[in-house]
Amino acid sequence: DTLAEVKARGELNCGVNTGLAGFAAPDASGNWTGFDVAICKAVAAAVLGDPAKVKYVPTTGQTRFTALASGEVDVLARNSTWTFSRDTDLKLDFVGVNYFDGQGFMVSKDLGVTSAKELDGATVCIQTGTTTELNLADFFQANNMSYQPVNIDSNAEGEQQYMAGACDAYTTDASGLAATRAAFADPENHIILPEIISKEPLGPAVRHGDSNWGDIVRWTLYALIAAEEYGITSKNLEELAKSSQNPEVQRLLGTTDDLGAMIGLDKEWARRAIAASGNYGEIFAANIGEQTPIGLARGLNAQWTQGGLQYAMPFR
Amino acid sequence: MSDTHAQTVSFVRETMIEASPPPEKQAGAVKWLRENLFSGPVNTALTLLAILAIWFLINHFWNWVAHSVWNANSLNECRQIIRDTWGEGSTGACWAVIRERWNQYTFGFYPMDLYWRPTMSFGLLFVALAPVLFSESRKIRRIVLAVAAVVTLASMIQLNAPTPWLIFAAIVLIGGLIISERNNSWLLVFSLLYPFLGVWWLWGGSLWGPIMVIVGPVLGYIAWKLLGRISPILASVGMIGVTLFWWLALAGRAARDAENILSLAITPVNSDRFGGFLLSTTIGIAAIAISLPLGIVLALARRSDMFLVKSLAVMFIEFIRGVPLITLLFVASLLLNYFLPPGTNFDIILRVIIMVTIFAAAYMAEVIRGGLAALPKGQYEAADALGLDYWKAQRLIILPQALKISIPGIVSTFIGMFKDTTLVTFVGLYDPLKSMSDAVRASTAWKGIYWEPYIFVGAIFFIICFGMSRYSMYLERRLQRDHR
Amino acid sequence: MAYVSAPAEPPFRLSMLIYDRRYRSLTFQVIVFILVMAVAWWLVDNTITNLSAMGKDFNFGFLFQRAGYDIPQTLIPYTANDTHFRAAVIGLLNTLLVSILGCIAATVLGVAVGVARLSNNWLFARLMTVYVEIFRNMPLLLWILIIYAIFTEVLPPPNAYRGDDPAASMILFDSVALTNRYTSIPTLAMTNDPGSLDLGARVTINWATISFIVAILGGLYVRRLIGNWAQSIQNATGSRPTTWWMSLAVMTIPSIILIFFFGLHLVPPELKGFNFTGGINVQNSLVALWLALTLYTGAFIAEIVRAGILAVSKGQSEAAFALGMRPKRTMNLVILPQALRVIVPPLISQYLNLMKNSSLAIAVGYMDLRGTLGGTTLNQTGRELESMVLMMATYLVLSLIISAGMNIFNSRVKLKER
Amino acid sequence: MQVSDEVAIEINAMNKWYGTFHVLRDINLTVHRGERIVIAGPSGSGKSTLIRCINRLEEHQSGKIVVDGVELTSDIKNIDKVRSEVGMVFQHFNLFPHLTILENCTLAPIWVRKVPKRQAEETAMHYLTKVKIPDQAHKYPGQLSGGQQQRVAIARSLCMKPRIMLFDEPTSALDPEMIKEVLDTMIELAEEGMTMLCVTHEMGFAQAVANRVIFMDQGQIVEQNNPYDFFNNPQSERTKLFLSQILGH
Amino acid sequence: MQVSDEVAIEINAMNKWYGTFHVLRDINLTVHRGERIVIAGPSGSGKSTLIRCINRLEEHQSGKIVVDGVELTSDIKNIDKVRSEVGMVFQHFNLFPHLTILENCTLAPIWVRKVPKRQAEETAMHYLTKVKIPDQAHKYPGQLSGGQQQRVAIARSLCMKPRIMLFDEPTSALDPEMIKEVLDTMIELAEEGMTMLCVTHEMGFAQAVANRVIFMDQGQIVEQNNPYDFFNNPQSERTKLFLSQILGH
Ligand SMILES: Nc1ncnc2c1ncn2[C@@H]1O[C@H](COP(=O)(O)OP(=O)(O)OP(=O)(O)O)[C@@H](O)[C@H]1O
Ligand SMILES: Nc1ncnc2c1ncn2[C@@H]1O[C@H](COP(=O)(O)OP(=O)(O)OP(=O)(O)O)[C@@H](O)[C@H]1O
Ligand SMILES: [Mg+2]
Ligand SMILES: [Mg+2]
Repeated sequence: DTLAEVKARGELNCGVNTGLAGFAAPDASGNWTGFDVAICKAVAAAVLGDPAKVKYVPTTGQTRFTALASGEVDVLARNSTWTFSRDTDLKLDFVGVNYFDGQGFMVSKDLGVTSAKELDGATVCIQTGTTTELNLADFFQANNMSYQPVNIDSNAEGEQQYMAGACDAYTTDASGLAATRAAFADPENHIILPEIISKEPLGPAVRHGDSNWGDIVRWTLYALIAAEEYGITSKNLEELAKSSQNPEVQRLLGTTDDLGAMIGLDKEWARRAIAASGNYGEIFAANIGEQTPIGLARGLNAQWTQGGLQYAMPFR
Repeated sequence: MSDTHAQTVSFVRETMIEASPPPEKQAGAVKWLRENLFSGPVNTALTLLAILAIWFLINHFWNWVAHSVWNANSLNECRQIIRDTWGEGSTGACWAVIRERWNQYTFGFYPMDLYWRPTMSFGLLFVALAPVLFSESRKIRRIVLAVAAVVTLASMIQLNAPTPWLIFAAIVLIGGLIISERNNSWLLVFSLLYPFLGVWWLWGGSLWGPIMVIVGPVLGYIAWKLLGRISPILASVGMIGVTLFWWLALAGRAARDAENILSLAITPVNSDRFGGFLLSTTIGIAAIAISLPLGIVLALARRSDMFLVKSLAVMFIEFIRGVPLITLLFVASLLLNYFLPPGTNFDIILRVIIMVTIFAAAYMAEVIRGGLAALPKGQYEAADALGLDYWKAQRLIILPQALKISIPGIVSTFIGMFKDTTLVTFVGLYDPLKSMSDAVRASTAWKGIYWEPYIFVGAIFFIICFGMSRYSMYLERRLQRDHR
Repeated sequence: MAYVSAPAEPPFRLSMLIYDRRYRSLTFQVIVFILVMAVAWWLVDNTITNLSAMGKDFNFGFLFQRAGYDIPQTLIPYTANDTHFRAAVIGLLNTLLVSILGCIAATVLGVAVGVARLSNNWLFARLMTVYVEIFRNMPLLLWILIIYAIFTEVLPPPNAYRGDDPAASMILFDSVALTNRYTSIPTLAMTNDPGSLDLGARVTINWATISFIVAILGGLYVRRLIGNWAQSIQNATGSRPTTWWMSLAVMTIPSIILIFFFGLHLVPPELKGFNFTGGINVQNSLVALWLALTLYTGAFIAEIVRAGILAVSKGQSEAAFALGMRPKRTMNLVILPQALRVIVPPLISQYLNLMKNSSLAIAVGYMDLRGTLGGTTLNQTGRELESMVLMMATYLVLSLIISAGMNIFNSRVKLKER
Repeated sequence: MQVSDEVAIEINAMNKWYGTFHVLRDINLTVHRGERIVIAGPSGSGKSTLIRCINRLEEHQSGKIVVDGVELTSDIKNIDKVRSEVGMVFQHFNLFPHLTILENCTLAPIWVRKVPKRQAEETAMHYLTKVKIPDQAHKYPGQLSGGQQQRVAIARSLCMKPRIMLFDEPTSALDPEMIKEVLDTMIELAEEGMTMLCVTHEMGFAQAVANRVIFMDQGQIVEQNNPYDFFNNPQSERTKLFLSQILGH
Repeated sequence: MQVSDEVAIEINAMNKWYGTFHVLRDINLTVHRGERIVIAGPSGSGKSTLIRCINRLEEHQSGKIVVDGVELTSDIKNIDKVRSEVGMVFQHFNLFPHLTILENCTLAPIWVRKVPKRQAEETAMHYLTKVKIPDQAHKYPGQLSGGQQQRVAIARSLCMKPRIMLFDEPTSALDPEMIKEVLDTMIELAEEGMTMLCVTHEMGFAQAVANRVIFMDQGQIVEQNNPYDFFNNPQSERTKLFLSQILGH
């Protein structure tokens, strides 16, 4: 029973990326920040009452699922794609999608390439152990093209190889590409090709078989998304908790019904989760949004009310 | 036969000739050059080749090293400074990254205000090691302890250590120095306590935890003494049983209760904050300390004439030596939880230490086995003939000698293991070499810097490993001289 | 004379389990056995519980599913449509490739340096000492990273070869291109291709290759015959005929004939599209790993060689000198045969280390056994228990084979003692 | 130099094999308290093996060995008892090189006999004085000459206050100049009435102190006699041959 | 046992230093063909060094050494010539452990003298028979006893048909029983008229075969005399002291 364990431990073990700017990266003093990190904080706040009670476990593409399966981490908040086999065969449960992504290619401008279809014979840098590796093989096979993979272990290494010209193209999720490109000294010299060759719904995952824990993480995520939909922000949170007349908001913030009891938490769990780093929109804007060096547009990740795909299930 | 004597000229020297100095051509620089560098065509060619190689290295790296920049906030700034100072197109080393990030390389993500704790632990380590490592020479011990004391205290002051701890460290360091002058083996008490204190200082939390761990064997010993009157077998079983029972069932609760009664806690620091050389040395020292006794046990088991014990030892040693350390680390990070009861989950650093220890122990066992085999049979026989039993003979006669013979092997195993601590990067820990450099490079300011971090980390590894190997050579020579 | 009458063999008492030498070891072993079995059972039981709690089983069926990922460099044909099993075999072959190349190069380097350290040229010997100490005292991982970084950072990308006024040019008569991705070397082509022998599982081997192997093995055999012949002449007359030119001839002439027969020629690589094509592109990951393993292990081998030569007592060479033998003869006939006995066992354990260290391929993304079976396959299928067991077993078998070789050697060359 | 009637060692129909090699054949030997026995014989005849069986450094396979009333079986207690009664001096001294002379001498008393350290050191100094090297007590064995080392080895055995002493070629690893000092020590010991079994080729010693000389060949006791008759009137052919060789040059 | 007038070795005002240590001082020595010389002296007096200078295992720094008419300089050809005329037997035998006894004996003849193998083996067997171990020819040195090994070492030297033999304490690493067999072999050799220089402490041997005994001390030849006078009527104080020590017990 993960919930009891976490409570007993007084700390949430959260699996994150070893370092991907904007999503999860330690700063010089070892404090983790990022879009994925915010999920960890929200869950910790909901469960333990303190967003700081998280132990971040850096995982590589290769170690992440085992870390989860073996119980080393309680939740994997690391850009991992929700796929059929992972959900079924790997004995994971993806609880939702915090970022709708797709795999893309980044190339240097002077290569003169404008479409992924022109990459026949190119050398492509790719992180091992990811779905991108499989997508890449499928894409080139489907288009009857050949390529030479350069296997790398981490994003840092991928950047090094790509910048040195050891590969013509770097492929990973478009968000990751944007983050990487943003960190370059000369972002204008690199373009992300228009083809998105796969669907990459990224989301937190938990171990299969503990559905109560899964529920907690799932609804924490939805709480963040719903909060944006209802206009709850970290600033007006307390105020709305007192004054809001919207029954949905009241339920969410635990002023009326006790939804928390149904998942083994207290009334104010969602309020704390939102307070941790703000609602979904705030988190997005603060870590990867257009105002940040990463500079991602909301796109698919806008609220469903704004024409995007982010859609929180009703709190009822 | 007697006729031959006629030819013998009887000779007796009346005066002794004084020793005279060797003739002139025996010495001199020119002779040295001729003999050592240009004694033949092949030799001359080799000399020229060597000079060429040295010139090539200097030619390629001198500029780079000479154009070093120590003060900058980013790689670009560094390059700008180099360009400004030495002209367009010149290259140079940017050591500023080390200057800016040295603390990360040293302490990882350890909380900055607590840097003094690892520093103190490291300094006091020398006091703990004094009776074990430097027992051979009073002079060396004096120097090592004095240097450790000065450096540790100075760094602690620099790192704003709280005064009570500063006083504590000063007492231990200076006390250690004084005690070691009088009777070195008294310091063994501190050596035995150090592992527990060290863990406490590094990870923080309550001192009651380590104390309760120590209580286990103490209770076991009491049980052994009590039951020993009835039957030795019962005593051994009792000892192990009591110790394990205490550890597994009672120690945790006892520690918690004790903490509630009297709090002995200092700020806890999580394993994920360990990194850089702090991580390397923690893993290295812990593994060294545990692998030696484990290796001894394995070596003795492998030399045992009991078939089953021997085969188990052989299987274990050969298995561990037959697989790469990396796979063992992966087992630690991926599989260990499969083998343990559901729900157990312990620290990744601890798991890594266990694996590295097991790995080193297997190698250590082979080294010590070599030492045991090198002992003449007479030593065993003399011990037997004096009526010493197996364990006493091992402890008093065999092992002290075998370990001394094995010192070079033991030290090179240590060196190998210390170098191998860099492999923890592959299970997501922040080793100084790869992960830490990657982390530094992940920041926009230092993206694209390779050589300087590698050279820096490499140089530190070199100093430590080279130092260790020299120390072992010194010991070896010294042991040959002593007792002989 | 007092005579102590012989008491009957004492009856068995329980205390004899402890106090009688014969039974005590038995008692101890039984206890150890029970303990070990208990621990083993505990581990297995935990594993079963854990697996069933996760709804997993222990099953190697995944090996025969589609792998779905590509591998940059393979010795036998492989595509993403092949099975995980084939991917694992590819990984194993890659491990063996870099290990064998590494062993050969490290031996050559190590022996050269080891002998050079004993040279009476002061400067050269010191230089070699510096090399040995530097490489032995820094982590292998560092060398792999540095050498790989040199390759990616210092060598030009293929793009640099493009254009009318390229920034980089090919070396060795425009036949080899050094890039920061790979070293492109010419392929061998034939005008009279004799076709290939199909070994099954899409592994083929060209008849021409077979002919060359046969020619070389035949050459070696004939060379041995020549050696025996020279020996017999020496035995009969005392002086040995000069045979090096005969050996040279039998070693080279058949191959030269075959080259002409098959119309063998080199096809240099060409820059087409993004990359060099037409040649063989040896990935930098392989070369860097190989170089690092070579330099690192070479330093250790140098020490072994030096120690081995020093281990032969001075008395041996003095005895040979006193018999009128020249230093070179002494080296060949007296010192080396004895030194080899000392050198070979630690040398082989260095080979073992090198083989195991090749798993650091992970640092440069070279797809060895750990990269395929223990890396991507493990990750894509989530079968960590099975993959790890299989991978460790493979490494173990390789190690055991090498140690078995060492034991055979040891027992063959062991000095006969009384 | 009294020989009492009390039996110190009784060996009865004892046989020993190394693997299939029959090294000791049907040995019968009774040693009385205070007796001094010299064992001689060609190399490989089993002298060392016999002596090593007496304190169970080697196991015998049939027959009986009773030392000081204790029979040697695989019972560990008996073995311990016998070993602490029987001192042994080896050809190659086998001093412990990592311990000082004094520590060599006090080790067994302290750990086996549980004698207090102070007292063990006093005893050790007493015996070291007896073998005439009290001033070397704080040196290491490696710093002494062979003869001195062997005397330390004797002292070390004596410190356990044994009732029987076994010597296995105590002088054969020594330079000629040093043999005498060791033999002198042994003679002195003999004069004090210690029961001694000594394998040696020093025939002068045998003549001077032995009550009995035992000649072994091919694992058997071929001849036993008092020294005078043994040297001047050997009975068996083998003994004659051996004596001619050993006294030859 | 004739001593001819022909000079085999002529050493003239020879000096040698190890670094700054003056190990041989002003050595003058003439050895005639067929002469048998024993060199004695305390340890460290330079006996070995002297003998090793004669076949240039050590280089001398001043003075002259002429062996068989060939002067020893740094000329390699001369050194080779001298070495193939001069056989040497070492204290520690220095047999080649990786070769059989026969191969030990034929190695140098085959590779240095270019003798056909068959013939080399015949010679080897001849000398092995002479030293009385023809049946061990196919064993390895490690399988022989010390005495046998030393005899092989003598045979090995003889196989090169040297005209002069040097012995450096050939018996001092041997057990007493084996000394005789080696000395016997050397005596036999002496009786055949071989020119011999022998460093040894076996005074019996010196008395039996030497024409001359040379006593060295501190790098100098202190006394030379015929054996009878040397032992019975030593002239210098040092010789007397030395003899009293060595013949003491
Ligand atoms: N551990 C052993 N295993 C097998 N054979 C052995 C062992 N020890 C001794 N032997 C053999 O037993 C025989 C008797 O050996 P032992 O040492 O008793 O002879 P010894 O009379 O003492 O000879 P020496 O005078 O050479 O010491 C010898 O042939 C020896 O080779
Ligand atoms: N290679 C060397 N370098 C320096 N000094 C040496 C060397 N070899 C011998 N000596 C010294 O030269 C002196 C004479 O040595 P040498 O071996 O000739 O003596 P020795 O008379 O043969 O003595 P022993 O009887 O012990 O063999 C000794 O003091 C020795 O320490
Ligand atoms: Mg013996
Ligand atoms: Mg000498």
